[in-house]
Amino acid sequence: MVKVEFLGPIGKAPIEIEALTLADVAAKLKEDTSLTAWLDKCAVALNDTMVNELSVALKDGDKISILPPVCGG
Amino acid sequence: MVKVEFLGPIGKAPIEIEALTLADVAAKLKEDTSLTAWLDKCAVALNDTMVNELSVALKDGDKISILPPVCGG
Amino acid sequence: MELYQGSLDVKAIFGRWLDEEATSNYGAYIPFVGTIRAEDGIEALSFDIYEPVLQKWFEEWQEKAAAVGAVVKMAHSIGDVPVHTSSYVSAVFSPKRRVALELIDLFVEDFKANAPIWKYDVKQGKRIYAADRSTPMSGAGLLS
Amino acid sequence: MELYQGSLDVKAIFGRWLDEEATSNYGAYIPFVGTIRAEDGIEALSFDIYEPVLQKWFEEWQEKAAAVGAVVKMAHSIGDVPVHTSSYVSAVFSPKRRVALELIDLFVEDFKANAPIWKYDVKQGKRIYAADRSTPMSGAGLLS
Repeated sequence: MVKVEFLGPIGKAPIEIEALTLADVAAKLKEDTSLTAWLDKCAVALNDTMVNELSVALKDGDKISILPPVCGG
Repeated sequence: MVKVEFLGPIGKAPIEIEALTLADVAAKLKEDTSLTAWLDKCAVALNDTMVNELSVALKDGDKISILPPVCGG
Repeated sequence: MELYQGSLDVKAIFGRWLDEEATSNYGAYIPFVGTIRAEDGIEALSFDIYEPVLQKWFEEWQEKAAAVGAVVKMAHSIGDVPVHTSSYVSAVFSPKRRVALELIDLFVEDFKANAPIWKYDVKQGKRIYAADRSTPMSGAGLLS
Repeated sequence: MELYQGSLDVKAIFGRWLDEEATSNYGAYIPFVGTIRAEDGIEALSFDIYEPVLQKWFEEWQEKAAAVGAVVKMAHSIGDVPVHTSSYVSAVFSPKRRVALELIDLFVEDFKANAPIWKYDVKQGKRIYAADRSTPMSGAGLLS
Protein backbone atom coordinates (compact mmCIF):
# COMPACT_ATOMS: atom_id res chain seq x y z
CA MET A 1 0.00 0.00 0.00
CA VAL A 2 1.12 3.54 -0.75
CA LYS A 3 -0.41 6.72 0.61
CA VAL A 4 -1.54 9.49 -1.74
CA GLU A 5 -2.09 12.96 -0.30
CA PHE A 6 -3.66 15.91 -2.09
CA LEU A 7 -2.13 19.26 -1.20
CA GLY A 8 -3.41 22.81 -1.00
CA PRO A 9 -6.71 23.62 -2.69
CA ILE A 10 -7.54 20.11 -3.97
CA GLY A 11 -9.34 19.54 -0.69
CA LYS A 12 -9.44 15.77 -0.81
CA ALA A 13 -8.55 13.48 2.09
CA PRO A 14 -5.50 11.19 1.71
CA ILE A 15 -6.09 7.70 0.28
CA GLU A 16 -4.22 4.42 0.45
CA ILE A 17 -3.91 2.32 -2.72
CA GLU A 18 -2.04 -0.66 -4.12
CA ALA A 19 0.53 0.45 -6.72
CA LEU A 20 3.88 -0.85 -8.00
CA THR A 21 4.77 2.25 -10.01
CA LEU A 22 3.58 5.81 -10.45
CA ALA A 23 1.88 4.62 -13.64
CA ASP A 24 -0.40 2.50 -11.42
CA VAL A 25 -1.11 5.54 -9.26
CA ALA A 26 -1.98 7.56 -12.38
CA ALA A 27 -4.39 4.88 -13.54
CA LYS A 28 -6.16 4.79 -10.13
CA LEU A 29 -6.43 8.57 -9.82
CA LYS A 30 -7.85 8.93 -13.34
CA GLU A 31 -10.85 6.85 -12.21
CA ASP A 32 -11.73 9.60 -9.69
CA THR A 33 -13.75 12.25 -11.53
CA SER A 34 -13.18 14.78 -8.72
CA LEU A 35 -9.53 14.87 -9.83
CA THR A 36 -10.15 15.29 -13.57
CA ALA A 37 -9.67 19.06 -13.49
CA TRP A 38 -6.49 18.76 -11.39
CA LEU A 39 -4.25 15.98 -12.71
CA ASP A 40 -2.89 17.70 -15.81
CA LYS A 41 -1.82 20.71 -13.72
CA CYS A 42 -0.35 18.84 -10.76
CA ALA A 43 3.25 17.94 -10.05
CA VAL A 44 4.17 14.90 -7.95
CA ALA A 45 6.51 14.23 -5.04
CA LEU A 46 7.54 10.78 -3.82
CA ASN A 47 8.53 10.80 -0.15
CA ASP A 48 8.89 14.59 -0.41
CA THR A 49 11.20 14.57 -3.44
CA MET A 50 9.83 15.87 -6.73
CA VAL A 51 9.61 13.16 -9.43
CA ASN A 52 9.30 13.27 -13.24
CA GLU A 53 9.10 9.61 -14.29
CA LEU A 54 6.01 7.38 -14.30
CA SER A 55 8.21 4.27 -14.19
CA VAL A 56 9.45 5.00 -10.66
CA ALA A 57 9.05 1.82 -8.57
CA LEU A 58 7.09 2.13 -5.33
CA LYS A 59 7.41 0.22 -2.09
CA ASP A 60 5.06 -0.39 0.78
CA GLY A 61 4.56 2.77 2.88
CA ASP A 62 5.66 5.26 0.23
CA LYS A 63 4.07 8.71 0.37
CA ILE A 64 2.97 10.32 -2.87
CA SER A 65 2.03 14.00 -2.80
CA ILE A 66 -0.06 15.69 -5.48
CA LEU A 67 0.92 19.37 -5.80
CA PRO A 68 -1.49 21.72 -7.63
CA PRO A 69 -0.38 25.04 -9.25
CA VAL A 70 1.51 27.26 -6.82
CA CYS A 71 1.70 30.97 -6.07
CA GLY A 72 3.93 31.86 -3.14
CA GLY A 73 5.14 35.31 -2.29
CA MET B 1 34.76 85.43 -15.81
CA VAL B 2 33.68 81.88 -15.17
CA LYS B 3 34.60 79.77 -12.16
CA VAL B 4 36.14 76.31 -12.62
CA GLU B 5 36.09 73.91 -9.69
CA PHE B 6 37.91 70.58 -9.45
CA LEU B 7 36.01 67.90 -7.58
CA GLY B 8 36.96 64.91 -5.45
CA PRO B 9 40.54 63.66 -5.66
CA ILE B 10 41.89 66.27 -8.11
CA GLY B 11 42.76 68.39 -5.09
CA LYS B 12 43.12 71.71 -6.89
CA ALA B 13 41.62 75.00 -5.69
CA PRO B 14 38.93 76.65 -7.87
CA ILE B 15 40.10 79.13 -10.49
CA GLU B 16 38.44 82.03 -12.33
CA ILE B 17 39.12 82.44 -16.04
CA GLU B 18 37.86 84.32 -19.09
CA ALA B 19 36.04 81.97 -21.48
CA LEU B 20 33.24 82.32 -24.06
CA THR B 21 32.75 78.60 -24.61
CA LEU B 22 33.81 75.30 -23.06
CA ALA B 23 36.38 75.06 -25.85
CA ASP B 24 38.08 78.11 -24.33
CA VAL B 25 38.00 76.41 -20.92
CA ALA B 26 39.56 73.28 -22.41
CA ALA B 27 42.36 75.33 -23.98
CA LYS B 28 43.13 77.05 -20.66
CA LEU B 29 43.08 73.85 -18.60
CA LYS B 30 45.37 72.05 -21.04
CA GLU B 31 48.06 74.61 -20.22
CA ASP B 32 48.06 73.37 -16.61
CA THR B 33 50.34 70.33 -16.42
CA SER B 34 48.89 69.30 -13.05
CA LEU B 35 45.68 68.45 -14.93
CA THR B 36 47.24 66.44 -17.76
CA ALA B 37 46.56 63.09 -16.12
CA TRP B 38 42.96 64.07 -15.31
CA LEU B 39 41.33 65.79 -18.29
CA ASP B 40 40.75 62.76 -20.52
CA LYS B 41 38.97 60.94 -17.65
CA CYS B 42 36.89 63.85 -16.38
CA ALA B 43 33.28 64.71 -17.13
CA VAL B 44 32.01 68.30 -16.99
CA ALA B 45 29.02 70.04 -15.41
CA LEU B 46 27.92 73.58 -16.21
CA ASN B 47 25.98 75.15 -13.36
CA ASP B 48 25.49 71.63 -11.95
CA THR B 49 24.07 70.13 -15.15
CA MET B 50 26.22 67.58 -17.01
CA VAL B 51 27.29 68.80 -20.46
CA ASN B 52 28.61 67.02 -23.55
CA GLU B 53 29.30 69.82 -26.07
CA LEU B 54 32.40 72.02 -26.25
CA SER B 55 30.45 74.68 -28.16
CA VAL B 56 28.25 75.53 -25.16
CA ALA B 57 28.26 79.34 -24.72
CA LEU B 58 29.25 80.64 -21.30
CA LYS B 59 28.18 83.78 -19.49
CA ASP B 60 29.71 85.76 -16.68
CA GLY B 61 29.46 83.95 -13.34
CA ASP B 62 28.94 80.46 -14.76
CA LYS B 63 30.23 77.58 -12.66
CA ILE B 64 32.08 74.75 -14.41
CA SER B 65 32.75 71.56 -12.43
CA ILE B 66 35.37 69.01 -13.40
CA LEU B 67 34.30 65.52 -12.27
CA PRO B 68 36.96 62.77 -12.12
CA PRO B 69 36.14 59.00 -12.28
CA VAL B 70 33.53 57.98 -9.72
CA CYS B 71 32.91 55.01 -7.46
CA GLY B 72 29.95 55.40 -5.15
CA GLY B 73 28.33 52.60 -3.19
CA MET C 1 14.13 29.08 6.23
CA GLU C 2 11.54 30.64 8.48
CA LEU C 3 7.77 30.06 8.43
CA TYR C 4 5.40 32.14 10.54
CA GLN C 5 1.68 32.13 11.23
CA GLY C 6 0.25 35.36 9.78
CA SER C 7 2.04 38.55 8.71
CA LEU C 8 5.82 38.78 8.86
CA ASP C 9 7.62 41.18 11.19
CA VAL C 10 9.65 42.52 8.26
CA LYS C 11 11.83 44.93 10.24
CA ALA C 12 12.83 42.25 12.74
CA ILE C 13 13.66 39.75 9.99
CA PHE C 14 15.64 42.31 7.97
CA GLY C 15 17.62 43.39 11.02
CA ARG C 16 18.32 39.89 12.28
CA TRP C 17 19.63 38.76 8.87
CA LEU C 18 21.80 41.90 8.72
CA ASP C 19 23.21 41.05 12.15
CA GLU C 20 23.73 37.38 11.26
CA GLU C 21 26.05 38.37 8.40
CA ALA C 22 27.50 41.49 10.03
CA THR C 23 31.09 40.20 9.95
CA SER C 24 30.81 37.74 7.04
CA ASN C 25 32.41 40.32 4.75
CA TYR C 26 29.61 40.44 2.19
CA GLY C 27 29.53 43.71 0.27
CA ALA C 28 25.96 43.38 -1.01
CA TYR C 29 22.72 42.50 0.83
CA ILE C 30 19.55 42.52 -1.25
CA PRO C 31 16.26 41.63 0.43
CA PHE C 32 13.01 41.27 -1.47
CA VAL C 33 9.88 42.12 0.55
CA GLY C 34 6.51 40.97 -0.77
CA THR C 35 3.48 42.84 0.58
CA ILE C 36 -0.22 42.07 0.08
CA ARG C 37 -1.78 44.62 -2.27
CA ALA C 38 -5.35 45.84 -1.72
CA GLU C 39 -7.12 44.81 -4.93
CA ASP C 40 -10.30 43.07 -6.05
CA GLY C 41 -11.90 43.73 -2.68
CA ILE C 42 -9.78 41.23 -0.78
CA GLU C 43 -9.30 41.50 2.98
CA ALA C 44 -6.24 39.29 3.05
CA LEU C 45 -4.40 36.58 1.20
CA SER C 46 -4.02 33.20 2.83
CA PHE C 47 -1.31 30.59 2.27
CA ASP C 48 -0.90 26.84 2.58
CA ILE C 49 2.67 25.51 2.56
CA TYR C 50 3.97 21.98 2.11
CA GLU C 51 7.03 22.35 4.27
CA PRO C 52 9.01 19.16 3.46
CA VAL C 53 9.23 19.98 -0.27
CA LEU C 54 9.80 23.69 0.43
CA GLN C 55 12.69 22.77 2.72
CA LYS C 56 14.31 20.70 -0.03
CA TRP C 57 13.77 23.47 -2.60
CA PHE C 58 15.44 25.92 -0.23
CA GLU C 59 18.37 23.59 0.51
CA GLU C 60 19.04 23.29 -3.22
CA TRP C 61 19.09 27.09 -3.43
CA GLN C 62 21.51 27.31 -0.53
CA GLU C 63 23.85 25.03 -2.51
CA LYS C 64 23.44 27.06 -5.72
CA ALA C 65 24.18 30.25 -3.79
CA ALA C 66 27.21 28.75 -2.02
CA ALA C 67 28.63 27.75 -5.43
CA VAL C 68 28.90 31.46 -6.31
CA GLY C 69 30.05 32.54 -2.84
CA ALA C 70 26.63 33.82 -1.79
CA VAL C 71 24.03 33.13 0.90
CA VAL C 72 20.23 33.03 0.52
CA LYS C 73 17.61 33.44 3.24
CA MET C 74 13.84 33.32 3.21
CA ALA C 75 10.78 33.78 5.39
CA HIS C 76 7.13 33.17 4.48
CA SER C 77 3.73 33.35 6.10
CA ILE C 78 1.28 30.52 6.69
CA GLY C 79 -2.45 31.32 6.93
CA ASP C 80 -4.05 34.75 6.61
CA VAL C 81 -2.02 37.88 5.82
CA PRO C 82 -4.06 41.13 5.75
CA VAL C 83 -3.60 43.70 2.96
CA HIS C 84 -0.68 46.10 3.40
CA THR C 85 1.23 43.57 5.50
CA SER C 86 3.96 41.25 4.25
CA SER C 87 3.92 37.51 3.54
CA TYR C 88 7.34 36.98 2.00
CA VAL C 89 10.89 38.14 2.57
CA SER C 90 13.87 36.61 0.83
CA ALA C 91 17.43 37.85 0.57
CA VAL C 92 20.80 37.34 -1.00
CA PHE C 93 24.18 38.25 0.49
CA SER C 94 27.31 38.15 -1.67
CA PRO C 95 30.78 39.68 -1.75
CA LYS C 96 30.03 41.69 -4.92
CA ARG C 97 26.95 43.37 -6.29
CA ARG C 98 26.63 41.64 -9.71
CA VAL C 99 26.22 38.18 -8.19
CA ALA C 100 23.69 39.51 -5.68
CA LEU C 101 21.63 41.40 -8.27
CA GLU C 102 21.47 38.41 -10.59
CA LEU C 103 20.82 35.87 -7.84
CA ILE C 104 17.94 37.72 -6.18
CA ASP C 105 16.12 37.81 -9.52
CA LEU C 106 16.60 34.08 -10.19
CA PHE C 107 15.81 33.16 -6.56
CA VAL C 108 12.56 35.14 -6.41
CA GLU C 109 11.38 33.96 -9.85
CA ASP C 110 12.10 30.30 -9.08
CA PHE C 111 10.35 30.76 -5.75
CA LYS C 112 7.23 32.01 -7.55
CA ALA C 113 7.36 29.09 -9.99
CA ASN C 114 8.37 26.16 -7.79
CA ALA C 115 7.91 26.78 -4.08
CA PRO C 116 5.06 24.51 -2.87
CA ILE C 117 2.83 27.29 -1.58
CA TRP C 118 -0.85 27.82 -2.38
CA LYS C 119 -2.48 31.22 -2.31
CA TYR C 120 -6.10 32.08 -1.54
CA ASP C 121 -7.99 35.35 -1.69
CA VAL C 122 -9.87 36.09 1.51
CA LYS C 123 -13.17 37.85 0.82
CA GLN C 124 -15.89 38.24 3.43
CA GLY C 125 -14.04 35.68 5.52
CA LYS C 126 -14.08 33.08 2.71
CA ARG C 127 -10.92 31.49 1.31
CA ILE C 128 -10.90 31.31 -2.52
CA TYR C 129 -8.01 29.55 -4.32
CA ALA C 130 -6.17 32.02 -6.59
CA ALA C 131 -6.30 29.59 -9.54
CA ASP C 132 -5.80 32.23 -12.23
CA ARG C 133 -2.60 33.53 -10.63
CA SER C 134 -1.13 30.10 -9.88
CA THR C 135 1.49 28.28 -11.96
CA PRO C 136 1.83 24.52 -12.48
CA MET C 137 5.13 23.39 -10.97
CA SER C 138 7.89 22.04 -13.16
CA GLY C 139 6.94 18.44 -14.06
CA ALA C 140 3.19 19.05 -13.74
CA GLY C 141 0.88 16.69 -15.62
CA LEU C 142 2.90 13.55 -14.87
CA LEU C 143 -0.18 11.59 -13.77
CA SER C 144 -2.58 12.86 -16.45
CA MET D 1 17.78 61.39 -1.12
CA GLU D 2 19.58 61.19 2.20
CA LEU D 3 23.26 61.92 2.89
CA TYR D 4 24.84 61.19 6.26
CA GLN D 5 28.24 61.76 7.82
CA GLY D 6 29.79 58.33 8.42
CA SER D 7 28.14 54.89 8.48
CA LEU D 8 24.45 54.50 7.71
CA ASP D 9 21.95 53.30 10.29
CA VAL D 10 20.70 50.64 7.88
CA LYS D 11 17.92 49.24 10.07
CA ALA D 12 16.47 52.69 10.71
CA ILE D 13 16.56 53.62 7.01
CA PHE D 14 15.03 50.29 5.93
CA GLY D 15 12.26 50.59 8.50
CA ARG D 16 11.48 54.22 7.78
CA TRP D 17 11.21 53.61 4.04
CA LEU D 18 8.95 50.61 4.74
CA ASP D 19 6.73 52.82 6.92
CA GLU D 20 6.70 55.64 4.35
CA GLU D 21 5.18 53.33 1.74
CA ALA D 22 3.13 51.20 4.16
CA THR D 23 -0.19 52.08 2.55
CA SER D 24 1.02 52.99 -0.97
CA ASN D 25 -0.08 49.54 -2.18
CA TYR D 26 3.28 48.46 -3.56
CA GLY D 27 3.66 44.68 -3.71
CA ALA D 28 7.45 44.63 -3.99
CA TYR D 29 10.13 46.46 -1.95
CA ILE D 30 13.74 45.72 -2.87
CA PRO D 31 16.50 47.47 -0.95
CA PHE D 32 20.17 47.16 -1.87
CA VAL D 33 22.56 47.49 1.06
CA GLY D 34 26.24 48.15 0.32
CA THR D 35 28.67 47.30 3.11
CA ILE D 36 32.41 48.00 3.32
CA ARG D 37 34.40 44.79 2.90
CA ALA D 38 37.58 44.18 4.86
CA GLU D 39 40.22 43.78 2.12
CA ASP D 40 43.68 45.04 1.22
CA GLY D 41 44.27 46.08 4.83
CA ILE D 42 41.86 49.01 4.74
CA GLU D 43 40.38 50.43 7.95
CA ALA D 44 37.56 52.23 6.19
CA LEU D 45 36.47 53.69 2.91
CA SER D 46 35.88 57.41 2.68
CA PHE D 47 33.60 59.31 0.30
CA ASP D 48 33.34 62.77 -1.24
CA ILE D 49 30.01 63.69 -2.82
CA TYR D 50 29.10 66.53 -5.12
CA GLU D 51 25.56 66.97 -3.94
CA PRO D 52 24.07 69.32 -6.60
CA VAL D 53 24.79 66.89 -9.46
CA LEU D 54 23.85 63.86 -7.34
CA GLN D 55 20.52 65.52 -6.57
CA LYS D 56 19.82 66.01 -10.30
CA TRP D 57 20.86 62.44 -11.09
CA PHE D 58 18.47 61.21 -8.39
CA GLU D 59 15.60 63.41 -9.59
CA GLU D 60 15.97 61.96 -13.09
CA TRP D 61 15.76 58.50 -11.58
CA GLN D 62 12.62 59.43 -9.65
CA GLU D 63 11.06 60.41 -12.98
CA LYS D 64 12.19 57.20 -14.71
CA ALA D 65 10.75 55.17 -11.80
CA ALA D 66 7.46 57.10 -11.78
CA ALA D 67 7.07 56.37 -15.51
CA VAL D 68 6.79 52.65 -14.66
CA GLY D 69 4.69 53.17 -11.51
CA ALA D 70 7.62 52.75 -9.15
CA VAL D 71 9.45 54.74 -6.47
CA VAL D 72 13.21 54.90 -5.83
CA LYS D 73 14.99 55.94 -2.64
CA MET D 74 18.62 56.27 -1.71
CA ALA D 75 20.94 57.05 1.18
CA HIS D 76 24.73 57.44 1.09
CA SER D 77 27.56 58.22 3.47
CA ILE D 78 29.94 61.17 3.34
CA GLY D 79 33.40 60.82 4.89
CA ASP D 80 34.81 57.73 6.60
CA VAL D 81 32.87 54.45 6.80
CA PRO D 82 34.65 51.66 8.74
CA VAL D 83 34.79 48.09 7.40
CA HIS D 84 31.70 45.93 8.11
CA THR D 85 29.46 49.02 8.24
CA SER D 86 27.33 50.35 5.39
CA SER D 87 27.81 53.36 3.12
CA TYR D 88 24.96 52.92 0.65
CA VAL D 89 21.31 51.90 0.72
CA SER D 90 19.02 52.28 -2.26
CA ALA D 91 15.58 50.82 -2.86
CA VAL D 92 12.80 50.35 -5.33
CA PHE D 93 9.09 50.00 -4.54
CA SER D 94 6.68 48.91 -7.27
CA PRO D 95 3.27 47.29 -7.55
CA LYS D 96 4.69 44.11 -9.15
CA ARG D 97 7.92 42.20 -8.75
CA ARG D 98 9.24 42.23 -12.36
CA VAL D 99 9.45 46.01 -12.51
CA ALA D 100 11.13 46.13 -9.11
CA LEU D 101 13.67 43.41 -9.91
CA GLU D 102 14.66 45.03 -13.19
CA LEU D 103 14.71 48.58 -11.83
CA ILE D 104 16.90 47.86 -8.79
CA ASP D 105 19.54 46.40 -11.12
CA LEU D 106 19.50 49.39 -13.50
CA PHE D 107 19.35 51.88 -10.63
CA VAL D 108 22.32 50.40 -8.74
CA GLU D 109 24.44 49.99 -11.89
CA ASP D 110 23.77 53.55 -13.07
CA PHE D 111 24.54 54.76 -9.57
CA LYS D 112 27.94 53.05 -9.69
CA ALA D 113 28.65 54.52 -13.13
CA ASN D 114 27.27 58.05 -12.85
CA ALA D 115 26.66 59.21 -9.29
CA PRO D 116 29.23 61.97 -8.53
CA ILE D 117 30.86 60.21 -5.58
CA TRP D 118 34.58 59.64 -5.05
CA LYS D 119 35.91 56.76 -3.02
CA TYR D 120 39.13 56.60 -1.01
CA ASP D 121 40.76 53.73 0.83
CA VAL D 122 41.67 54.63 4.41
CA LYS D 123 44.93 53.00 5.49
CA GLN D 124 46.81 54.01 8.61
CA GLY D 125 44.66 57.08 8.74
CA LYS D 126 45.57 58.16 5.19
CA ARG D 127 43.02 58.71 2.43
CA ILE D 128 44.06 57.16 -0.92
CA TYR D 129 41.86 57.73 -4.01
CA ALA D 130 40.54 54.37 -5.33
CA ALA D 131 41.61 55.22 -8.89
CA ASP D 132 41.70 51.62 -10.13
CA ARG D 133 38.11 50.97 -9.05
CA SER D 134 36.70 54.26 -10.33
CA THR D 135 34.86 54.77 -13.62
CA PRO D 136 34.91 57.87 -15.86
CA MET D 137 31.39 59.32 -15.96
CA SER D 138 29.42 59.33 -19.17
CA GLY D 139 30.78 62.20 -21.31
CA ALA D 140 34.26 62.05 -19.77
CA GLY D 141 37.13 63.49 -21.83
CA LEU D 142 35.17 66.49 -23.13
CA LEU D 143 37.95 68.93 -22.27
CA SER D 144 40.90 66.76 -23.35
